[in-house]
Amino acid sequence: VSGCSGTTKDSVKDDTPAKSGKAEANPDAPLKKGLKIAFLPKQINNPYEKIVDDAGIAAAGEIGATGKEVGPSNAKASSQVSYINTLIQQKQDAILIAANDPNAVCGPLKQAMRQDIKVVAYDSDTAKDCRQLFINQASSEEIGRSQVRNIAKQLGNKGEIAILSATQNATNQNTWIQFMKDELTKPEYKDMKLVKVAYGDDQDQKSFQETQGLLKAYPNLKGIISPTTVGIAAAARYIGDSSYKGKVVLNGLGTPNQMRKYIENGTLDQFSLWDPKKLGYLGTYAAAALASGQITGAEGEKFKAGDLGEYTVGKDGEIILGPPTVFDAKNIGDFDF
Amino acid sequence: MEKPDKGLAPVLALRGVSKTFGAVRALHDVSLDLRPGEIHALAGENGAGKSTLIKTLAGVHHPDEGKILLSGEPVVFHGPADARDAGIAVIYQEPTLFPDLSIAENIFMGRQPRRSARRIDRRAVHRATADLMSRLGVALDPRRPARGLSIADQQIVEIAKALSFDARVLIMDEPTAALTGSETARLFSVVRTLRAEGAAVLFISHRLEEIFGLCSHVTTLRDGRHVASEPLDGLTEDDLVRRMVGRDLDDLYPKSEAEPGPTVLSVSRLTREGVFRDVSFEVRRGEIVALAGLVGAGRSEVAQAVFGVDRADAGEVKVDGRVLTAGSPTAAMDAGLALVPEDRRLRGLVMEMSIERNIGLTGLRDVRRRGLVSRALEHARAADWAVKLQLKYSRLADPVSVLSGGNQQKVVLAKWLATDPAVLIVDEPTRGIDVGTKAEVHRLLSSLAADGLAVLMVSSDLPEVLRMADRILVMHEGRLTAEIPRERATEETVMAAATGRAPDTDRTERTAAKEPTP
Amino acid sequence: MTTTLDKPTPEAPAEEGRSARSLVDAVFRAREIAIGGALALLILGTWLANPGFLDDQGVKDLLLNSSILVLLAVGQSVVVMTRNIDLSVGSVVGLTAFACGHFVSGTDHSALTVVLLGIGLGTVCGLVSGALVSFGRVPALVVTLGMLYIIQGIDHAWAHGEQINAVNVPDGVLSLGSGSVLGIPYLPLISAAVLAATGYFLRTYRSGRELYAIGSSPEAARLAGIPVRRRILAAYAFSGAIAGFAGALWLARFGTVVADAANGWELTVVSAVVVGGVAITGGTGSVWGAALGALLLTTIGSALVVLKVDSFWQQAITGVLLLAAITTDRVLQVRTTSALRKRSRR
Amino acid sequence: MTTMTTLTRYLRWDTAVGILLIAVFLAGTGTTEGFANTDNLSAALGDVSEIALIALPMTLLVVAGQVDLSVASMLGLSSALAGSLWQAGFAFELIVPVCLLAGAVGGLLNGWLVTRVGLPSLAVTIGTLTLYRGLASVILGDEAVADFPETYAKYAAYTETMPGTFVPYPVALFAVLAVGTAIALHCTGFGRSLFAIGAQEDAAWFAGIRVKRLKLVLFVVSGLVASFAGIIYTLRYGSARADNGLGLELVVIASVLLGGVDFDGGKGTLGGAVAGVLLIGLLTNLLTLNDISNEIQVIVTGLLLVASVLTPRIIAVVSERRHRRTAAEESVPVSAAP
Ligand SMILES: Nc1ncnc2c1ncn2[C@@H]1O[C@H](COP(=O)(O)OP(=O)(O)OP(=O)(O)O)[C@@H](O)[C@H]1O
Ligand SMILES: Nc1ncnc2c1ncn2[C@@H]1O[C@H](COP(=O)(O)OP(=O)(O)OP(=O)(O)O)[C@@H](O)[C@H]1O
Ligand SMILES: [Mg+2]
Ligand SMILES: [Mg+2]
Repeated sequence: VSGCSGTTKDSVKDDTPAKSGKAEANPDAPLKKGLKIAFLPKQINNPYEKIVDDAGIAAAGEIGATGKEVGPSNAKASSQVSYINTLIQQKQDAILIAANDPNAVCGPLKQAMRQDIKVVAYDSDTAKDCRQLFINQASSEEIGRSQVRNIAKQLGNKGEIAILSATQNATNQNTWIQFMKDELTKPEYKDMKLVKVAYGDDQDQKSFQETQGLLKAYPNLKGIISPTTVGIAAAARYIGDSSYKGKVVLNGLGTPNQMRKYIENGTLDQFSLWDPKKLGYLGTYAAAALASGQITGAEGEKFKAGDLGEYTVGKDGEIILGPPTVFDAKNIGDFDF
Repeated sequence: MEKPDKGLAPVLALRGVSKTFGAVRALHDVSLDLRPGEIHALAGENGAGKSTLIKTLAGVHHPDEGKILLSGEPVVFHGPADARDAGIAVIYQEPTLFPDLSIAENIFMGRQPRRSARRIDRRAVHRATADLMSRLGVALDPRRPARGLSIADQQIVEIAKALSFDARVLIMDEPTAALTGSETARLFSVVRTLRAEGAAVLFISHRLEEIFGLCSHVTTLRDGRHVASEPLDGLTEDDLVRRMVGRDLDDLYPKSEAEPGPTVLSVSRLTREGVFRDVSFEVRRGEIVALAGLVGAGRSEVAQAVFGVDRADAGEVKVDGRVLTAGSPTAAMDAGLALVPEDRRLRGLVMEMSIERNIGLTGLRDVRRRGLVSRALEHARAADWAVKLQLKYSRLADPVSVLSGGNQQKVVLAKWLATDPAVLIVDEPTRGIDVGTKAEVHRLLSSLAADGLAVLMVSSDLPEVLRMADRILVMHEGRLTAEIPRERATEETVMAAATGRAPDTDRTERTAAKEPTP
Repeated sequence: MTTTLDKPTPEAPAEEGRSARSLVDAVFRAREIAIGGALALLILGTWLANPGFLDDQGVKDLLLNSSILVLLAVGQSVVVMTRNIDLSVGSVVGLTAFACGHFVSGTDHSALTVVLLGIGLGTVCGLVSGALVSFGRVPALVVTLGMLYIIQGIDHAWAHGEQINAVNVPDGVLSLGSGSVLGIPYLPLISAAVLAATGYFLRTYRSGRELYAIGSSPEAARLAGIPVRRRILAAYAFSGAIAGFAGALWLARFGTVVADAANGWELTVVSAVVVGGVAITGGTGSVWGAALGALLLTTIGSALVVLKVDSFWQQAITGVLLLAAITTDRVLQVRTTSALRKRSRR
Repeated sequence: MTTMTTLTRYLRWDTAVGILLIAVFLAGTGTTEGFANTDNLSAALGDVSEIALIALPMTLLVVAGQVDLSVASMLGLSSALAGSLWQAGFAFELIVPVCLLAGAVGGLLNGWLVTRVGLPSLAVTIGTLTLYRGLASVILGDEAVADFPETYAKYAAYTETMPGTFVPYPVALFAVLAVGTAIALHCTGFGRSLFAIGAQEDAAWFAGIRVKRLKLVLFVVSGLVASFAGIIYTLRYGSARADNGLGLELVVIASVLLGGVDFDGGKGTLGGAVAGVLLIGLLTNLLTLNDISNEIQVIVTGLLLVASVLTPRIIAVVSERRHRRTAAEESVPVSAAP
């Protein structure tokens, strides 16, 4: 299981994926011209989301479609709903959404699909029957387990660790954390202990203070995993300026530009991330392929995503961008985003 | 009475001043001269425009037409600060204190003595305040916050504030309305000293005897127009009243004899810690009972506890033999009690609400039609009482805040009389009310009593108490010290009881005779 | 002469006066003492449970965490004293933090320039709110709620996903946020200095006292010739300037800034002020109390983390403590005033 | 009386908001495709349905000089409660009364602190705002519960309409409640009492109005309605979470104030408040349809709020000036009682 599991009462029933007006996929159909594609990020002020969406909008330009980004200025579960409604009224061809809540956006997304608007989730999934595709930045399982593997290697499979996450309800975060916990049950990690999951709400200052709190409350803490770009940057800043520098290992997901300074000054040795630009790029191509009838979202269908080459739709309409890159002092100079 | 020096030029003067509020002309072409060393009275009915005139002099209002002359030169006051800087000190009709600040700060706000680096000299502030207080002969702690001061004490602070200016012109809008004898006497002696020092004083009062006792000149206003400016010498009270009212007045205290009926209100052993203790009395139908005493004796507090707006710590109140739920004005109203409170602006009226709604507020259940409030009924109820009390207003839908003080008081009376009460408690019913209206109110009270209403009247106005009451209860420091029947009531007996000098006979006699078993 | 009830002039009751005075002082001080006591208790308890709470780093963190809130509470309490409110502070911090970051990004401007820029921008925001409230004579809550939205909108529209990275912020600016003298970081020192200056000013200068007077009774203040509108305008300008200052410090401390710095802080700041005993209806309270309130709020947060209280419980407990603080304060106040009334009865 | 005074009497801000609402509607219909169809309008109304519901008791509170900032937290608490009970397998028919009870108890706590302890409502409800939101996250933690029964969810959704009409259920319910509240506020003794309390509490108390009891009732009703809105919110979004409705309190208050209700109490109309809510809802929808970003929408809301208090002031000042000029010519003496 991947995607949004574990967050709803009984993991979403797989009965009727509401893929309305179901036509046969025609892999050879050309990409339609003049498609209207809209990106609906978790919140418009999030720098990471902005990189993704801008890349997606640029990709739309390449294939003769028009792309735009609309969205709320806060990452609340419900605030995306009114945007979906207006996108329906505007008769967009495809909606790409990074869901703040897997279920809250379901009703209107289903309505969109009924009106033959294609729905593609990216970054953070919706319930499975509310979208046709989910572009996953990397396999959730892979992200979760690799986070533990990486930090365990740094710690020699020993010691207390904590997780600094984003909001308590972020789908992707919770999925990853689920896999991290699962990974930790393996016998080789028997000397490692997850003592706490803290939430920095993807706010810089809150994350900063949560880091402080963790270090204070757990004097034996050896490592922190922060699988969110805001969290890891804040944690690095606190640790870098405090007496914990060099004593506590930090790892997680961050952007090279944000973390460059801390790699250079030795606050942390490595972190990982996929290329957010590629995520947006792939999203646009996937949406266009759907809207042009090349694919329908069924498992096993294939489509070409421009420079990125060919992708295959996996189980539950999931498409995986690729494995995350691990950044460290040696390679960070090669990246600029 | 001393004559003012005729040769002296007016220090402050108004020339042809007009002022309108909305559709109301409060002042129309009014002129006035204030000369140094002169105490000038301003007379007029409620709403005649006296306070408006004062506020114009004080820079609170800007005249629509006409001008203000200071030592003969035209000036424009942009605000109260300008007038203050020109040496004009004002005591407004309603006390304007800062409840959270100490008395000393209240007096010297914005003018505190300073020491190095423009810092306030706290010590000097307190010393100066203490001086002022002893000059006025009162013992108020300068550091005490103004919150919780009785109206009289507030007025005293106001007076101290005005005195502290050492002003060329002192303007006082009904400063004595809330004061009793000794404070008034003190105030007058201070004012006379100021006059002797060459200050000009403008004085407003509805008590004619005060005007005649203190002032040398009088200017009369009627409906915003200037009626006369003249020396008081040779003028009789009747002359003045005629100028104010435009006609002759009958008896000021029209007390009709009424045969007291059965007891309606009986209060036994009512106590509120720290305020009053062990107060017991009865009021019968058709009777006017006055509750007299010095300022701060606790009379208002007793009235409020009887009505239930304050909760008494012990004791009970019975109306028609039934015990009232403590602390519930609603229950008191249901039982036929009504209370006209002392502080009309804070407690008597909702100032922003219209006249008709204020009057309707006590009868929300009576102005209903099919469960909903009927505007027609509400209007009729208000109009009815407005006529009965000769209220001066332009529309019943106007907020009460635009009415003059006296007319506001009438609205409070109307609001309670409209509930058709069995017992009416009035706290200072004629405070700030002009002579004409005062007579009206008295006539009203006595005719209501004649119709079988029981009236409990708290009053600091001794003539009123003596002439209107069938029986006088006197309080001293939170206790009932005497009960004096009408026949035996004189200034001396009441005064003696109020100051605690009473031979205790009255009290013991009364207690033995009437006090219900606890 | 009118008939008078002659009452013997009370001879100056010096004894009574003095006791009433000390009581008055007690009323005013009680609130600060109560909050200070609660704070001390909280710190002591947490320290006993986890000695690490008060080690070097711990004390430093406590001071750093609270200094910006303390600063904002000082600014806010000056406005609240005048019976007004400034809900826009949070968004002013957000705007100035971003603007300052944007301005210094990739340059080598000094810390002083940034601070001045922040204060300048904040003052402008405060002046707009203040002008609307004082000269427009419109309700403060509505206007500043409107300003909250307007400033936030401008901020977000301007930033639109742009992030200021610590890497691009000059070291001079960052060292303002992380540097220290004698082991005490600059930030709490700055807050303490602003607090002390404001507190002293409010107590010993005419214009300071006039702010209290305005809050106590605006109508009386007008009649007393106090330039009410100018004072209110100044209070808002001060609050805005402080918020702008806080924005600059925010940048200095966190380095990384997106548009939503201090987003939603307006109610936190108001709660700090209220917990600190500044009456929402104006006229009373002190900046010292407000600062203690802010300190208490942040310490509660830090203490709960250190005490390993489940993060889900933290907010609920903060809520309970908040209610407990204002309730105790109120009960205390009622008790003392009634004692005051009984004693000073003349 | 001059025409000017009559004019200012009728051109009050709440009427102006009503007119503005109609203007926005007409402008939207004329210029924007996809605005004036039932789907879109239902969705636009749906977006403000909880705000509108909560705005009703909030108007009463503000008129009475009080405020309840804890409503959004209560909404979240009710949602979290509904979620955890549903997860635990309770029947939905049982969950609803439990949530409502929680709302009433929460309101009672607010009211108790305000009326018995004598704390200002702003301070109290900032405290309970934190407390109730905290309790919500204690109850539901980081979970999000979904899959509520379709039988009930459809009543909250804006896609289902009442049989034979195009009116969605929540709109109908809101209309009924709004009319009821309007009558209570403007045509009953209860409403009159609220105005009196808001304008001058002491005077109301001295007039025999049960000030404390009325305030207590208002807070309870406010809590009740907020928890009811929590249920609707949960069903409408199909997701029960502890952070549902975060920050909604300021939007509710902004809407009410936009409708011309005076925050100092004693003034305002329910029609104005409802118009304020609808105006924000429609305007947001219209701006979003025209791809105007959220940031600009926020600025527009702020400007409207400022205008809502500034415009009446300006009108008053101008008419006062005008009046003074005319009064100089025609003299109106003080009239005596008719
Ligand atoms: N601010 C105002 N707005 C509207 N009308 C006002 C205002 N102030 C006074 N008035 C009106 O002006 C007239 C004069 O009022 P003013 O207060 O000057 O009377 P007054 O002589 O002081 O009466 P009183 O003896 O009762 O105090 C009254 O009709 C009053 O209603
Ligand atoms: N609102 C209040 N808060 C606190 N103390 C008060 C308040 N009102 C009156 N007091 C005090 O209670 C005592 C009794 O006052 P009360 O008003 O009952 O006296 P009174 O005999 O009616 O005199 P007055 O002529 O002032 O009405 C006084 O000491 C007064 O200072
Ligand atoms: Mg007057
Ligand atoms: Mg009295």
